[in-house]
Amino acid sequence: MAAGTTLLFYFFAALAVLSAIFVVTARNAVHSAIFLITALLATAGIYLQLQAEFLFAVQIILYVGGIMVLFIFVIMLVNLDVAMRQEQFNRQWLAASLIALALGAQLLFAFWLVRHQGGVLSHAPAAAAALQPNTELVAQGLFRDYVLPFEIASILLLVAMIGAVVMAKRRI
Amino acid sequence: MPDTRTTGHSNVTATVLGADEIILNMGPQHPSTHGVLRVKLKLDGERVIGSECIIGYLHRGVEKIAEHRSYQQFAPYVDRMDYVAAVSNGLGYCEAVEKLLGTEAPPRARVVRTILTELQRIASHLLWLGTHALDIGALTPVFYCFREREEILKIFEKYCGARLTTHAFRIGGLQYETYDGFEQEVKRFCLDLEHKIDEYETLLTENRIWVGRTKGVGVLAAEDAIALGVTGPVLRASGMKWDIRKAMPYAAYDQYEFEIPTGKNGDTYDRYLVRMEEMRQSRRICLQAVENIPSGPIMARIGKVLKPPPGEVYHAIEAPKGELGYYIVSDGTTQPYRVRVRPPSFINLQAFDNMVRGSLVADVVAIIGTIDIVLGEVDR
Amino acid sequence: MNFSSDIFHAYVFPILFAVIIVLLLPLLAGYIVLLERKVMADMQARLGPMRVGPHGLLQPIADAVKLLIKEDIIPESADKTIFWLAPVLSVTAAMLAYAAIPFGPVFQIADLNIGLLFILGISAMGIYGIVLGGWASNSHYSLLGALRSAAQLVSYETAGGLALISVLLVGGSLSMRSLVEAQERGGFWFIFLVPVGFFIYLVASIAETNRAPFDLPEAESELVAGYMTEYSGFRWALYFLGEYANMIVVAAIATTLFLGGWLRPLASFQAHLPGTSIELLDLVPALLFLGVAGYCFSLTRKQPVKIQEAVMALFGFICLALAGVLALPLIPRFAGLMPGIHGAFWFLAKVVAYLYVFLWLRFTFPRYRFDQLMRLGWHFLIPLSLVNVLGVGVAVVLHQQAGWGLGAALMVTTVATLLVAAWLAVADERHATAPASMAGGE
Amino acid sequence: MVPASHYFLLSLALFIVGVIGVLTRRNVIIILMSIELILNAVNINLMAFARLLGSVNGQIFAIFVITDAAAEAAVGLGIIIAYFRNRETLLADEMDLLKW
Repeated sequence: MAAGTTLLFYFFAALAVLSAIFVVTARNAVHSAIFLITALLATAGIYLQLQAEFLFAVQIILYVGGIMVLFIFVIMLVNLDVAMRQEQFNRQWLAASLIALALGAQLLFAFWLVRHQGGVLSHAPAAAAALQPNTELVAQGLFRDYVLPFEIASILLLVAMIGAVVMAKRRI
Repeated sequence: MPDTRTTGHSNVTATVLGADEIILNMGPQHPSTHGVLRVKLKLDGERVIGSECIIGYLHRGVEKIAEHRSYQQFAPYVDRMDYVAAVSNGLGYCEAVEKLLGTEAPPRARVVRTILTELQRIASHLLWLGTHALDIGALTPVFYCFREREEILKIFEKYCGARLTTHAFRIGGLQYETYDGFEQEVKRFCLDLEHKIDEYETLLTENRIWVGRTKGVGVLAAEDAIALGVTGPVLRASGMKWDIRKAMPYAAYDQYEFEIPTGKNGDTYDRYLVRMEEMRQSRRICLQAVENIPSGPIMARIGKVLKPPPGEVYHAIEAPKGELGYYIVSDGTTQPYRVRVRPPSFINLQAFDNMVRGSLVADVVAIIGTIDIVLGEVDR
Repeated sequence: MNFSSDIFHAYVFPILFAVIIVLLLPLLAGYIVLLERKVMADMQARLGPMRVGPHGLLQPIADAVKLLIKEDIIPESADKTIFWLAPVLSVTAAMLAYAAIPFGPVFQIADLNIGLLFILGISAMGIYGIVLGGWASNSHYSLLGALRSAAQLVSYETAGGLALISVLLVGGSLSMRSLVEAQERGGFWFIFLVPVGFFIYLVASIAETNRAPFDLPEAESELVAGYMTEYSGFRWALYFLGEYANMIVVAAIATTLFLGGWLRPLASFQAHLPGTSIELLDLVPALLFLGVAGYCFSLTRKQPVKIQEAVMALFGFICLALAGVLALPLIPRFAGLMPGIHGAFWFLAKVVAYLYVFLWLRFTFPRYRFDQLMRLGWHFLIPLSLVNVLGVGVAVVLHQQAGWGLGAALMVTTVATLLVAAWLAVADERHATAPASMAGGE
Repeated sequence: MVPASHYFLLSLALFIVGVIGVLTRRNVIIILMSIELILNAVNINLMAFARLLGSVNGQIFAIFVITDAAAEAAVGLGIIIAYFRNRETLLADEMDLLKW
């Protein structure tokens, strides 16, 4: 069983990275969105493998079923045919790769530091049961320990909702 | 940015004018334009800001054909105009020619004509109701309506052998005597119809969705209706009490009691109610008429070759869709010099733009349905 | 995940069951279409399909064969990959949802502890099949249909989801199985405890599956066939299959959450057949199929052609066999099979009853207009479902903290919710009669 | 068992791909999607640490990240629609009205 889930991780990881690369390289925005959906689904699979069932459901319902639908909607609303004929990439690829490399190196360095100094990364993983029952634990954390951030997040969403309506409305 | 996008469809093309305004083409091959009507809609988002009806796809030159046929020979042609109300077309034409000849059909013929024409009105309204409801998404009424319409068509078939383009009447009267049991069949049908109409009304009249889809949709004010020459149920739904059967009685209508239903708001819902009530009134006329069909000849003595004196005549009847008029000019020969038809659908269709402005795209279908057009009649 | 160590239970049985579902679903969908056509015909005073097989019983197979051998048309300017992908997505999303549906205490592929969320998430993905299909066809009818459909799905999923939350509050679990077990323990199906939630879900589920009176995306008289306009043959059949599979999914959710899942109706009615330990109501399934079999045999003689007679008799024998299977657990020796077989029967019976309501509404009502549909969703159903969740929450608190009976507390809050519903309806009516303003955005 | 560092590397890879997407694409919608990728990479990390430490806090934080992503997508796409309606372009480097 353990071997199975490990294999699944590498499968999902490869899928996620590959689709991520296609998101960035696809010419057509709709294709990009589809690859992003695949990447998000693969990530959801990894959540499942990490004992985060609730987050798996949230990822699929919110990200795949909500946010990405919004993206596709907008792509279809704006006129694609014109956009398709234009050059899709700017000429910053050199700068971009340098910045990406720098950021990557920085993160790798941080990673190496943590590892070297015997931080969390060298810990043995906690028992699988520690995150079960997942939904209840998340709910307790969310509504007991993190009530204030939760409320702030709701206000953020409210603000975003009003903002989006104001932005998209033709005549207010 | 006038970017024109067209699809592979022959029946829909849209031109993107700006971010908001598009021109949408409906038809001529569209399931709910009732034939080959083509409508160009100018849309602002989902709202219609202008429209143009493009007609003529079914033009057969009926009026021109008339100039090369004798009076009797032309009679079957008129059936092909409003092909769902062929009997009414025939009545109008025969009476117009009779007027030109200065004769009249005998009383028996006139009563039988009245019965058949009223049955035809019911059949036409049933067809309208079924297709209109189908356009708005109610799948079932159309089958109920066709069930009753079938009974009427059976009566027609028994009477003259044809169901749709009947050529039931002749100039001067009738060719056929009524068949045995005609009265009973009409009577039985009419008695049945009462609760059949109630059945349709149960499905639709108070249905929230139906009311929501029809109330306030395609409003036509009475003065606009008059200005546009609209007649028939569409005019009456706007509140005008105008019905040629009462105003200038023809056939045997002056002998019977019936009401002229009118609406108040001139919207699609009122037109629906008016037509439903008209079916009831037609049924009432039929019941009164079959009770007392006078005996006597069915054909006036007009001779075999018709040579009306030179002159002109206009005769109008109240067809199911409105005022159906025939303007016939005779030069004294066996063939009419000119026949001009005033088809109700054609004139009523003029009100389309007035009704459709400001409504939503989905309402266009309801509005086309509510005018009750038959393209055979619009294009002739 | 509750992985049992027993390899048979963990792998073989679920996979077997999944295969059965994938194989049977197209057939089932086909027969639901036949049922729909027959019910429609009955309501419209006509006969419906009568030619292929006796009383049209083989019609679904004929239809399937016809669709399979039709020419496969891909429009010239379509995005070929996505055009191909979209119907597959549609069916996949619909079929994946079956993984968590308990067709009985035994027949369930996986009892996920987030079962309901899983089903909701997977069904939410079905929207891509529609939107991408509409977009890839590169046709205005398709695109408009797809956008309408997406807007509709998103709006009504919110209301439907909130209606389900009210059940979760009462049931206290996300696992489909424990929700049914909660209803068994409580002695009441949740439809009696949260009726408002059930009706919200009923409306929302019709809208989510694009059925009349909310079938705008495929309003034939306006948009031809919506997002499916450019599809034909097998691809179209896939969409069709996805749609019907989705209908079964929403019916299954409603059955599980509101109608007691696999539980027998009138569980407290336990009168026995005299002299035996067989409960009278357990005879119903077997007798029902026995009756149907008898009806089939009585019709056999009336068939005009020999082959029709044979097919009719075959269907009679199938029903007879099913009656036998359903009667098997009544024999004391095989009583262990009872929960599995009868559970599945009652579950499917409830699903069919729920679907019948769908059909009934379809043939009775005209179609909503898009803005009316959006107004119904946003101005009525969503506020009402929020109030409903609030009411149920209050009732649960009253039950747990103040010691009220759950039923009594829920009755009070249901009445309150209904009052709010009436107020909402009146307010909506007033809004509707006010000068028309577009609701629902684009 | 998958070593924790592999989650980290996966997250790193997604992050870098996302950064490159943001920096090289011209289409604003795709830039937004790349940002979603970056947020997703962060979430994988949070989730992996939640598993590693046996604490649900990482998952809760991920929920906030998703909330943020939803808000960002809504407002961002709203801006894109408004902008497209006025200027009819989706290209980031043509949105230079403030560049004087």
